[in-house]
Amino acid sequence: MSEDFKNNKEIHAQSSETISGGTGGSAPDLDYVRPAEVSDQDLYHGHSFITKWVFCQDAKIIGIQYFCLATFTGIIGLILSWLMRLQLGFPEAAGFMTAEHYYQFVTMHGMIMVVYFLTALFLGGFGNYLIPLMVGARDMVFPYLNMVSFWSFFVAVLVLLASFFVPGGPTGSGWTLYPPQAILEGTPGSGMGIILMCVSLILFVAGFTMGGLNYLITVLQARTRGMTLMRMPLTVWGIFTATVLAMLAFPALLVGSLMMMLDKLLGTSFFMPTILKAGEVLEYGGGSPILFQHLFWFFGHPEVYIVALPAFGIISDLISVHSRKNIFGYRMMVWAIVGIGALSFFVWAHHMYVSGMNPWFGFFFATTTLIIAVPTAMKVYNWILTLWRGNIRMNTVMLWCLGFIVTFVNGGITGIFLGNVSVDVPLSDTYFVIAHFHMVMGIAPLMVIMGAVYHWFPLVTGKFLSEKLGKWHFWTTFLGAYSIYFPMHYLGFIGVPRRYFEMYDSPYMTSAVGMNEFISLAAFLVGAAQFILIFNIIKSLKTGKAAGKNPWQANSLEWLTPIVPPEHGNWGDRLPVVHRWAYDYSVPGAKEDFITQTTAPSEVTDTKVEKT
Amino acid sequence: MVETDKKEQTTTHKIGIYLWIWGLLFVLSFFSYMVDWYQFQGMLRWSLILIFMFLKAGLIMAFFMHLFWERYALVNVLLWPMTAIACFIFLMVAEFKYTLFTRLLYFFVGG
Amino acid sequence: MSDPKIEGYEFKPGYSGMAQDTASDQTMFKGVHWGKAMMWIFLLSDTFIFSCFLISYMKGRGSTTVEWPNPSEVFGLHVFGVDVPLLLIAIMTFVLITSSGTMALAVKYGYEKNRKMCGWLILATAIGGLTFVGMQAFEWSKLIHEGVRPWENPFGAPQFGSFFFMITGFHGTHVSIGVIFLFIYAYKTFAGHYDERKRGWFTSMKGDYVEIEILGLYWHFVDLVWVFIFAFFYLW
Amino acid sequence: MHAGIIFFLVILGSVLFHIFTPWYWTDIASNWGSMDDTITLTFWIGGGVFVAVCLFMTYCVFKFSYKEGRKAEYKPEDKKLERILTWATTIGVAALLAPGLIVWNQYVNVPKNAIDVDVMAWQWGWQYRLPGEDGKLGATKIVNINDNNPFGIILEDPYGKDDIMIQSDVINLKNNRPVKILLRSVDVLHNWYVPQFRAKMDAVPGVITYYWFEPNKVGEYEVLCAEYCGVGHYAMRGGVIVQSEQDYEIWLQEQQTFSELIAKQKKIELNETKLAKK
Repeated sequence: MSEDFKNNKEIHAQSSETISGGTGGSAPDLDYVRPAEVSDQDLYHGHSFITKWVFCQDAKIIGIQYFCLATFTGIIGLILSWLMRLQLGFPEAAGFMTAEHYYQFVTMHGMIMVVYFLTALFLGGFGNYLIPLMVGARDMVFPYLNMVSFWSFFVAVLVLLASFFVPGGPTGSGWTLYPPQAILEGTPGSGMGIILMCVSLILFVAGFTMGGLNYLITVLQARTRGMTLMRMPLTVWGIFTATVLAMLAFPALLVGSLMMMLDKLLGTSFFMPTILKAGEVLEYGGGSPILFQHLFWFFGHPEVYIVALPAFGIISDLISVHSRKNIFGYRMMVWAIVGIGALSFFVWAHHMYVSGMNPWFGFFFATTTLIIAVPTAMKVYNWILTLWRGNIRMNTVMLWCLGFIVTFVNGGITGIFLGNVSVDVPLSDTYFVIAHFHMVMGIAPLMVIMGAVYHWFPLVTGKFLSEKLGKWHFWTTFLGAYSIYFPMHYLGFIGVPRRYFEMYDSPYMTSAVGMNEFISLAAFLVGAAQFILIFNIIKSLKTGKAAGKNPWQANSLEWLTPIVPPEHGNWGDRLPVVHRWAYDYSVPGAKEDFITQTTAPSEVTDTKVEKT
Repeated sequence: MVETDKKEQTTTHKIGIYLWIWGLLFVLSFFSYMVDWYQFQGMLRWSLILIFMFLKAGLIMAFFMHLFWERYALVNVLLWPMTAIACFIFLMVAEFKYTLFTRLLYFFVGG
Repeated sequence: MSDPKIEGYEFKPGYSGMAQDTASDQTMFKGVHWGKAMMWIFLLSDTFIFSCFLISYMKGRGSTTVEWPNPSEVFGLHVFGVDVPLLLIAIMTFVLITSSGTMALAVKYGYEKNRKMCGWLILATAIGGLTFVGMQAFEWSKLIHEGVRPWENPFGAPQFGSFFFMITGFHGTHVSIGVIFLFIYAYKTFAGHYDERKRGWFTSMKGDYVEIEILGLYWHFVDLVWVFIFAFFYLW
Repeated sequence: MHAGIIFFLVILGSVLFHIFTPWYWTDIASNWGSMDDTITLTFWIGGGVFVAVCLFMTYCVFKFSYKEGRKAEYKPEDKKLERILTWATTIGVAALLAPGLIVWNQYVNVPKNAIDVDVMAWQWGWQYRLPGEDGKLGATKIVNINDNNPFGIILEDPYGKDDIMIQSDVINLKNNRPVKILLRSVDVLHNWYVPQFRAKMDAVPGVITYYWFEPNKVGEYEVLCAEYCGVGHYAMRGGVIVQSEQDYEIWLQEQQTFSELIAKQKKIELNETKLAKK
C-alpha cells in the first residue's frame, strides 16, 4: 500500500519561510499570514478503477456519486408526482390507480424528495464537492468515512426501492409516517413497507452522520491559511449550519423510527394506545401517538432548514458573482444563517397546532416561529440589495436566482400564515399547506440546485452548459411551477383537504375541477422540462464550449485550483493562502472587477478594499 | 489525518487527580444508591437523585473527558446545543401532564 | 492538556480566548486533533439520541394511567436470605465507573508513550466492559424469567418493559461496540502500532496515541449515559 | 430585458389572480370571523411585502443589467439601512403575531355555556353523543365498546345513563349556541372539519381533544376528515345540520338516551329468547 502515498511524500508543512503568500511582496508585513498549524494532509490515492471511481475516497468523486444517486431517486419522485397529478386532474384516465396506490405514491414522493433527494443532494452532493475546495483543504478530513457514508446512502436507497417490490408494497402512511395508522391494517404497506422505510431511514441517518462529521470537522479544523470563518463563502456557511442541524435533528428521527419498528415487530406500545379495530381490541395500550409527532417534528422542522440553508448560502454566492457585486451585509447573512439554524430547534410544534397537543403550546410556538421570519426576511432584503447597483449578467444562472427570489418570498410569506397559530387553524391540512411547502422547500431549492448546476458545471467538467437550452429549461420550469403552486393556495382557501384520493361530488371541489386539470397539465410540463437539463448535460459534455480557468471571474477558492477540473488533492504541491473574503467584486481602483481570495494585499495596494 | 510529529511531549496530568475523581465518583454513586436504600420520597428523593447525577456527570465530563482543560471554544460548542434538549424536556413535561390530565378526566372521572 | 504551542498564535484565556479562536484562521479548536473533534461532535449527536430516548420514556411514563412498577423492587436481588434493592444495578454502576477510571489512566499513559501500562489498562477497561455486558445479560434473563417482556410485564404498565429493554439495550449495544474496540486497541497498543505510527487497516491513516484518547472519550460517554439511565430509570 | 418583463407580468398576474379569483373561502358559518380577518390582515402585509420585494427585484433587472465597462457599487455593509429593515420587519411580524395570539386565546378557552358534543371517529366514519339533562357525559372505556354501547360508556357511571346517542353520522346543532366539540378516536388519527366553521382539531386515540365554535347560519354542511387516516380517508364524510332552537328541540326529543337504548336492546334480546323457547 505504501506506494499509494508516494505522490505525497514531498509535501511538507509550509514553514514560516513561505509566510507571505504573494509574489515575494514588497511589504511582507502587509501580507503576513500565520504559518500552518498542522502538517499537510496525507491522502490515499486510488489506482484501480474500483478505488478511483467506485469505492473512492476523493470527496469530489463522492460528491458526484451523491449527486447522481440523489438525482436518480429524484426522478423516481418526479414520476410518482406525475402519477398523483394524473389521478387528481384526470381520474378517468387513471383507472389503473387505486386509493392504495395513490397513498403509496404520495408517501414515497414526499419522503424521496425531502430526504433522499434534497438533503442528499445539497449536503452529500454540493457539500462534498464544494466544502474542501472552498475552504482550501485537500480533501475531507476523513476520506474513508466519507466513502462509507456514500455507500450507506446507497444501501438506504436500495432498501427504500426494495419496498416497492415487497408484499403490500411501500408504506402509504404519508411522509410523516404518523402512527397508529402507519403500522395498522387500513393503511397500504403497513407490513413490510413501513419496516423497510424505517430501516432505510436508520441507514440514511447512520450514513449521513459519517458524512456530516466530515463536513463539520473539515470546516472547523481544516481550513487553509488565512481562511477565517468570516471569510468563508456563504455556500460553506449554509452547508455547515445545515449539517449541524442534521447532526442534532436526525437523532430524533432515528429514535422515532426505531420505536415505531419495535411497535410493529415486537408489539410494544410506545405510540399505540388501546385500539379498537374491526370490532376487536388490539394488544396495545397506554402509548401516545402525539409523542411520535413531537419526535418527528423535532427532526422535521430542522430538516426544512437542512434543505433551505444550503440553498440560502449557494444563492448568495451565485447572486454576488453574477451581479459583479459583493453580497450585501455579509455579516448579517452569516448571523441570519446561524440564527435561523439555532431557532429551528425551538419551533417544531408549529406543525402540530391542530394535533391535539397541549393547547398552550400554541402561544410559545407561534412566537418562536414568527421570530424566525425576521432573519429570513433580512436575507431576502440582502439578496435584492445585492442586485441594487450591481452589474447584473442576465445569464441562465442569474435567471434561476431571480426565480428563486420570487418563489422563496412567495413561499416564505405563506409560511407566516401557517406559523401564526390561529391563522393556521383553517388552513392546516389543506392544499394551502401543500402549495406553501412546495413553493418554499420544493421549487425554491430546486431553483438553487439548477442555478448551482449551471454555475459549477464548468468547474466539474471544464465545459459550459448550453445557454439556449438553459433558458428554455428555466422558463418552462419557473413559469410552470409557479402556475402549479400559486393557484393551489386558493384550493386551500376553499377548504380542500390534502391527501384526498378523489373528492366525489363535494361542493368544494366541483368549483375547482378546471383548476385541478390545469395544475396537472402544468405539472406534466414542468416534469418533462427537467429532461432538457439531462439532454443539455449530455450534449454539453460532448460539444460544449470549453470553460477554461475561472470562467465566471469568481473570487472563491474553488475556481483557483492549478488544474481545472481539480484533481485529487485539489491544490497541487502548494496549498492556497487566503487574504480576504470571497466578495471583493468591483472594488474601486482595481484593474479588474474582481479580486480573488488569494490575491495578496501588496498586489492591490491602490484599491479601496473595505473588508479583508 | 493530522501528523503530530512534535518533538516535545504532550503534557499530561498527575495521576493523583484521576484517582481523586475516581474516588469521588465511587462515593457519589454510593450516595445515590443510598437514596434508594433509605427510600427517601418526594422532592427530597428527586432533588438528591438529580444533584448526584449532575455531579457525577460533571466530574466525568470535566476530568475524565478533559473538558475542564479544553478551550472554551470546544466547551461552548458542546454545551449550547443542550438548550434545545432542555426546551424539549420542559415542553414534554407540560405535554405528559396534559395527556395524563385528559385521560384521567375523560376516561375515569367523566362529566 | 494545557494549551498547545502554535507558532504565531498567542492564546488568550476564557471567553476572549474563545472569540479569538473562533475568529482565527485554519482551526477553531486550537490544537485539537481532527479525530478527537470528530468524536466530540459524534458524541453530541449521540447525546441527542439518548436524550430522545429518555424524553420519550419520561413522556410515556408520565402519561400512562396504569401504575408504574417500583424499580427498587423489580431490580432487587435476593441474596443470603435478604432482599437487597437494586443490588445488581449498583454493582454494574461500580463496574462501569471502575472501567472508566482505568480508561482515564490509559489515556494518560498513552500520552506518556508508556506502551505496556497503557495496553494493560485498556485491557482492564475491556474486561470491565465485558463484565458489565455480562451482568446486563444476567439482568435481562432474570427479568424475562419473571415474565417481563417488551410488550408487557406482570408488575404494571407495559411501557415499563418496552422502555427498559429498548434503553438498556441501546446502551448495552454501545458498551458492546466499545468493548470490541477496546480489545482491538489493546492489541494495537501492545503490538506497538502507535509507537511505530503504523497505518490503519481500513483507513490507512498513520496510528497515533491520540486514538486512545478518542476511544477514551467514547468510553467515558458510555459511562456518562449510564449515570443518567441509573438516575432516571432505576432510581426515579 | 425580456426577463424583466416576464417577471413583472408574473407579479402582476399574481395580484390580478388574487383580485379576480373565483376560488376563495366558503361563506363563513361560525363565530370565527376573526380568523378570516387575521388572514386578510396577513394577506395585506405579506402580499405587500411580496409585491414590493419582487418589483424592486424587477426594477434592478431593468436598471442594472450588464453593461460592458460599468462598475458595480462597492458597499459591503450599510449598518443604518440594515437596522431600519430589521426593525421594520420586527414590527410587521409583531403586528401579525398579536392578533394571531389573541384569536388563539379565544380558541382554547371554551365559553361556559357551550354544549358538549362528543364526536367519535373510526375508520372510516363518525358517531355522536350529547350529554343528557345533567349536562355531563359519562366516562368511557374502549374495551367496553360493543354494538349496544358504541362509545364504551362505563355502565356504573351515573353521568352516562342519560347521554343521548345519535344513531347517525349527521349531527344537529343549535344556531347561535357555542358547542364544545370533544374528539375521540378508537383507532387512528382523524380530524372533524367543516370548512364553513373554519375550526378544526385532530381526534387522537388514547386522549380526548377539543375545540369550540358557535354556528351562526342555519343550513346543512358537510364534514370532512382532515387528517390522513388510511385508504378510506377521502371518503370519510359526515354531516352537520344547524337548526333554529325550535327545530333543534324537536330533533332532540326524537333521539334516544343510553339507558333507553340498553333497555330496548334488552327487550329485543328477551323477545328473542322467548321466541327461541317457543
